[in-house]
Amino acid sequence: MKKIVNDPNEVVQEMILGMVAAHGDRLKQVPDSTVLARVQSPVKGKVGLVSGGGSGHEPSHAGYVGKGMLDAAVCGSVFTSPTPDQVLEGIKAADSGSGVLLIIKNYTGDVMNFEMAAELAEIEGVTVDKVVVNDDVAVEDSTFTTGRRGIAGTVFVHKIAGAKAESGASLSEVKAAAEKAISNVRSMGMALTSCTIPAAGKPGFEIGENEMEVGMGIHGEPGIARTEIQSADEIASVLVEKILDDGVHTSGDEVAVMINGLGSTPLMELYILNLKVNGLLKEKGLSIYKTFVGEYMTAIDMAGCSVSVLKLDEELKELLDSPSDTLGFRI
Amino acid sequence: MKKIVNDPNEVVQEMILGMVAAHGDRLKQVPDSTVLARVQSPVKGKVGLVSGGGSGHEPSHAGYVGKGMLDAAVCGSVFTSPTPDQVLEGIKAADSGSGVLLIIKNYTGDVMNFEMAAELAEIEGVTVDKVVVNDDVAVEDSTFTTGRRGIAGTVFVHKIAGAKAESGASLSEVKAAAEKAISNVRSMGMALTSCTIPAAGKPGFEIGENEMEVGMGIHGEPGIARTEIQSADEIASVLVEKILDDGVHTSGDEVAVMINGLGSTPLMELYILNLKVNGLLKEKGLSIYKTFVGEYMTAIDMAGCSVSVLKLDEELKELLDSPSDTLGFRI
Amino acid sequence: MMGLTNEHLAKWLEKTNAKIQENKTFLTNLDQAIGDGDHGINMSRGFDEAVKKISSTEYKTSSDLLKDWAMTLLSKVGGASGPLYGTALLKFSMSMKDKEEVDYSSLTAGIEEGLNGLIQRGQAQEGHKTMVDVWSPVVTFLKEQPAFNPEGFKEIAKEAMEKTKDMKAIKGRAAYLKERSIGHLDPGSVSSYYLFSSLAEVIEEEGVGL
Amino acid sequence: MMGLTNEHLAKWLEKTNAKIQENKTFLTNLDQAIGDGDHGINMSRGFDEAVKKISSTEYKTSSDLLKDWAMTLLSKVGGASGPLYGTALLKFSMSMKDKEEVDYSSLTAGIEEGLNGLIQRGQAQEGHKTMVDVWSPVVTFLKEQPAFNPEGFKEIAKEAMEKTKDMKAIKGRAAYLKERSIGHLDPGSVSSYYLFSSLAEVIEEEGVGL
Ligand SMILES: Nc1ncnc2c1ncn2[C@@H]1O[C@H](COP(=O)(O)OP(=O)(O)O)[C@@H](O)[C@H]1O
Ligand SMILES: Nc1ncnc2c1ncn2[C@@H]1O[C@H](COP(=O)(O)OP(=O)(O)O)[C@@H](O)[C@H]1O
Ligand SMILES: [Mg+2]
Ligand SMILES: [Mg+2]
Ligand SMILES: [Mg+2]
Ligand SMILES: [Mg+2]
Repeated sequence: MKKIVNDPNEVVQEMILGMVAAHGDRLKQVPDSTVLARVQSPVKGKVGLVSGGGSGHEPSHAGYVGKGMLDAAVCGSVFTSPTPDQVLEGIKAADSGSGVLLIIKNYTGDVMNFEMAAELAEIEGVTVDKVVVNDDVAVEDSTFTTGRRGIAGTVFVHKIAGAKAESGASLSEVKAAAEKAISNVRSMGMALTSCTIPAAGKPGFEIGENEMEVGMGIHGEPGIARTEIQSADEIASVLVEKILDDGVHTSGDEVAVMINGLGSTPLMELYILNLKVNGLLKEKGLSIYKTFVGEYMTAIDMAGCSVSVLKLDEELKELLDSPSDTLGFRI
Repeated sequence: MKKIVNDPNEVVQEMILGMVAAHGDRLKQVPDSTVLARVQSPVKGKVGLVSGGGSGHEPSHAGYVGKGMLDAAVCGSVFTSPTPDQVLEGIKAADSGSGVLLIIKNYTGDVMNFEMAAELAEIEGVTVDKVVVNDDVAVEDSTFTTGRRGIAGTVFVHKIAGAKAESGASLSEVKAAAEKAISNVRSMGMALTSCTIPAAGKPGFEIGENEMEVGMGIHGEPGIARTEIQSADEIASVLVEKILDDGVHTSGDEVAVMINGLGSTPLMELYILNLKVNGLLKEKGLSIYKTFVGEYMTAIDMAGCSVSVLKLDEELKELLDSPSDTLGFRI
Repeated sequence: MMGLTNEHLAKWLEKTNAKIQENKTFLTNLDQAIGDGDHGINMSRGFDEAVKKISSTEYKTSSDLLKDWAMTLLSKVGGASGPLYGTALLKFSMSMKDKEEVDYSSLTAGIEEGLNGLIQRGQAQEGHKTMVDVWSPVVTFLKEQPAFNPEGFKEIAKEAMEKTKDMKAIKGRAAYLKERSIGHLDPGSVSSYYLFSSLAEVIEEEGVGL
Repeated sequence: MMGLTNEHLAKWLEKTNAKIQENKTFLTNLDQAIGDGDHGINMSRGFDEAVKKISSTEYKTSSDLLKDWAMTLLSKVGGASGPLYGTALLKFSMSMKDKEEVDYSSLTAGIEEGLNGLIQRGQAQEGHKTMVDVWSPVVTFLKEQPAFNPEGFKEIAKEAMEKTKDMKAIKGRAAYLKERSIGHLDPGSVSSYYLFSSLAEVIEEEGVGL
């Protein structure tokens, strides 16, 4: 395993301490927890925003803690949802009395742990509501199964909900903005390599030297198909087509685009991909309001990418444009 | 080769187009060139700042084009210094009549090509001066050889010189600030894996499953030693010790720190490294003014990192803190 | 002596933990095949902590012991399996609230309550290739038998666990694999098998009258 | 016919380019061993462009042809080798400015001027494991001989190129390797060998009187 680590079982704790050591002016660790919160939190009069999940997706989620986005991020073990007691710590750190919104990525573990935390928080008198992000069109949206996964589109939800909360909106208004972002964003990813959980010490799955996985999830869950490696242009076409097929974005819409790297894919490749994505979206009659290219929601050290497309209206444009001052996302 | 590319010989052109497609509000391509310049450039009354080099180090250098940093970045082929005619295009795009400073990383090819461009520009009536960044302590600083290489510390030079230029300083003042940053910054890197130039199609060198290279350069040039993989704490010690051994930083100094990822190393690992780097620097009596953690100067898809330490005085602190609005570095 | 004492319950936990530690890599490999590769890591972390907690605490009632077991898993395992095992054991603990002794009928009722908690929390049904596919036949068997039958109990749990191999996952992370999930054991079912086989072994070895 | 015509110079360029294209991967591999692995890519890109340029242009003088060759390399090769080959050929071109014909003495003078440009630009001396280690003995040989001796010329260039294998690099990227650079050919010396061996072959094959 080629990693810069000490004890593989302590990576999350050491990462948290390393983040506070680097960014103590922005972030604080809630004592004895795996929660990173805004230094100023709880912010008086503001709805609190809490997200999190398994670690290994950095800068998600602690990189989005700060003005205009989250109040607290709960860091689970690598690829493992944090436990209810930790999420509860996050909720308490974020709550200034105006209620707390949980932004959950749609995975069985995350949903269960965050819901249990919400129940515990309600017992302690905190008003908590939640939204579940499920932007990954690589997975069928069926009520019979667990439904679509939450991937990089989650970052747009943090941004939109964060801006709304910062404006002084109520919990239900913030939730409504987050729900709008969720229903307007669709994403899909692909991977060229596997990724290695430090404590596992070896790659999570095998993939051939000439293969790629279309529809890969951010924990290495497979998606649609294992194919031969395709060109950047072909990859762009596959992802964009599947995203637009979902029917959320139609000709004439304004959209924001995110080209997200999964960990080992150089910015150069993401920009090459963007060139084609940009062209395809324009061909479909969409007008691109803003494009974000970089690592926003990673899968440890996986090579690959995802594309997210968020349909905008006047409210969402305003919220997307309002200032955010976090490590991972600055407007 | 596991890459998201089309024609491996066209990666730089496609990257440039993809960047402009994403960030047309910030960046423009100088027609028929591989130069990315500020949309507003040349900025009237301001000294122009031009940097660049081989591509493959993204976000260096185009990611640092913008208010408070560079005016133009000249993109060479991957790992290949751009040619004099391209650098000349960059100089012309940056020149508003107040002169242009070239920030060159110390590699034979870069120095020769940038110097030839400066000669051509002088013929065309542009006042050009240059600084050469040589922060890499893994290489001996001897006048007999090519001397130390320029690596991630270059980003600090961009920031300092950029802030100075933005303040309306003269060419010689901007040069002096850049020189001060150069003489105050030292860096060293290490790598766990090789990297693959797209047009070469295979990794640049071999490295064993349990080996790492201490003192690795950003083009895969070796440095000090090939050793067994060490822990994050040990790596931090080796890098910090060698950096401080150079004698630039002494107890009581205030410093800025950059923990830089070479391409495939997750943020999590960089933060784990930072935890120890932070502790070691404090032990040595240094006071850490600011820490930057992320990918600033990469080596395509190499796994590894570098540490840079910049000694600060009042002027440098002020310049470091003044606003910069670029894709890769925002204050 | 009749029924499971707190000492027996602690032995049950320790034996389960021993199996989990021994098979940590195996469980992780199973989860790498059809999940995200952390099940062994999660279970090993949580059960280690539970052993530490329970072995260092005096308990008046079995309900209290089970509650601490549950709460430790809940706060240390994480992922999907943490809240599931936590909820199941918490329900078991609650069903023991006013019981003096863990006799056969209260053990049966407790595990059935656990199963109900599992289903309520995870919304999986039998056949969905989750740990429910082990818990459910185990409860049916307990209810059919007049007294605890260690051999039969272990056999049932093992068979149930093995059957998950041929199932297509509907719930949990393996569901993303659809057809490709067939041919692999469900990791949570294997860890549940360790839980139940340990119970049978403790009852046998300790000569618990049930 | 006496001296190198523009047609011969173009053939020289084409032959060199053919060798570079054929050995592109070899050159890149050499540079992967002790540099950054782009020398074959750089040279192939630049010489291809030079052939395109020169074959599509009519030149009055050899100086003009050499200048375009130089300028194309300068603007297409990049890295260290771009300005070096560019400068060398530019100096060659300049030394031909008022010459009617490329006879033996002007060829010798031109290549010597090229070497001087190389040294001025790159600051390398003989023995530093750079292309200077091929150019320098080639110039010495030309100056010693009364007339062009294709076999001896090729031999000298080849030997010089091979000698770089045992050198420790002092200049260029390989210098970072220090002792570890020993045992590998210098990529730029190999491409310089292609340049000079092509010259000898053109002179031989075309029966150029020199
Ligand atoms: N909805 C569910 N109901 C019951 N069991 C489930 C459900 N989802 C997952 N599981 C069980 O959890 C196991 C996976 O646990 P683990 O790997 O620790 O969590 P995660 O899937 O979050 O990584 C699966 O093998 C399965 O037995
Ligand atoms: N200072 C120098 N003087 C002469 N030749 C040099 C010098 N530095 C490098 N070279 C030559 O250039 C070659 C490398 O060229 P290339 O790989 O294209 O450029 P780069 O080193 O910038 O990647 C070396 O093999 C060597 O022959
Ligand atoms: Mg998990
Ligand atoms: Mg190069
Ligand atoms: Mg799992
Ligand atoms: Mg090279």
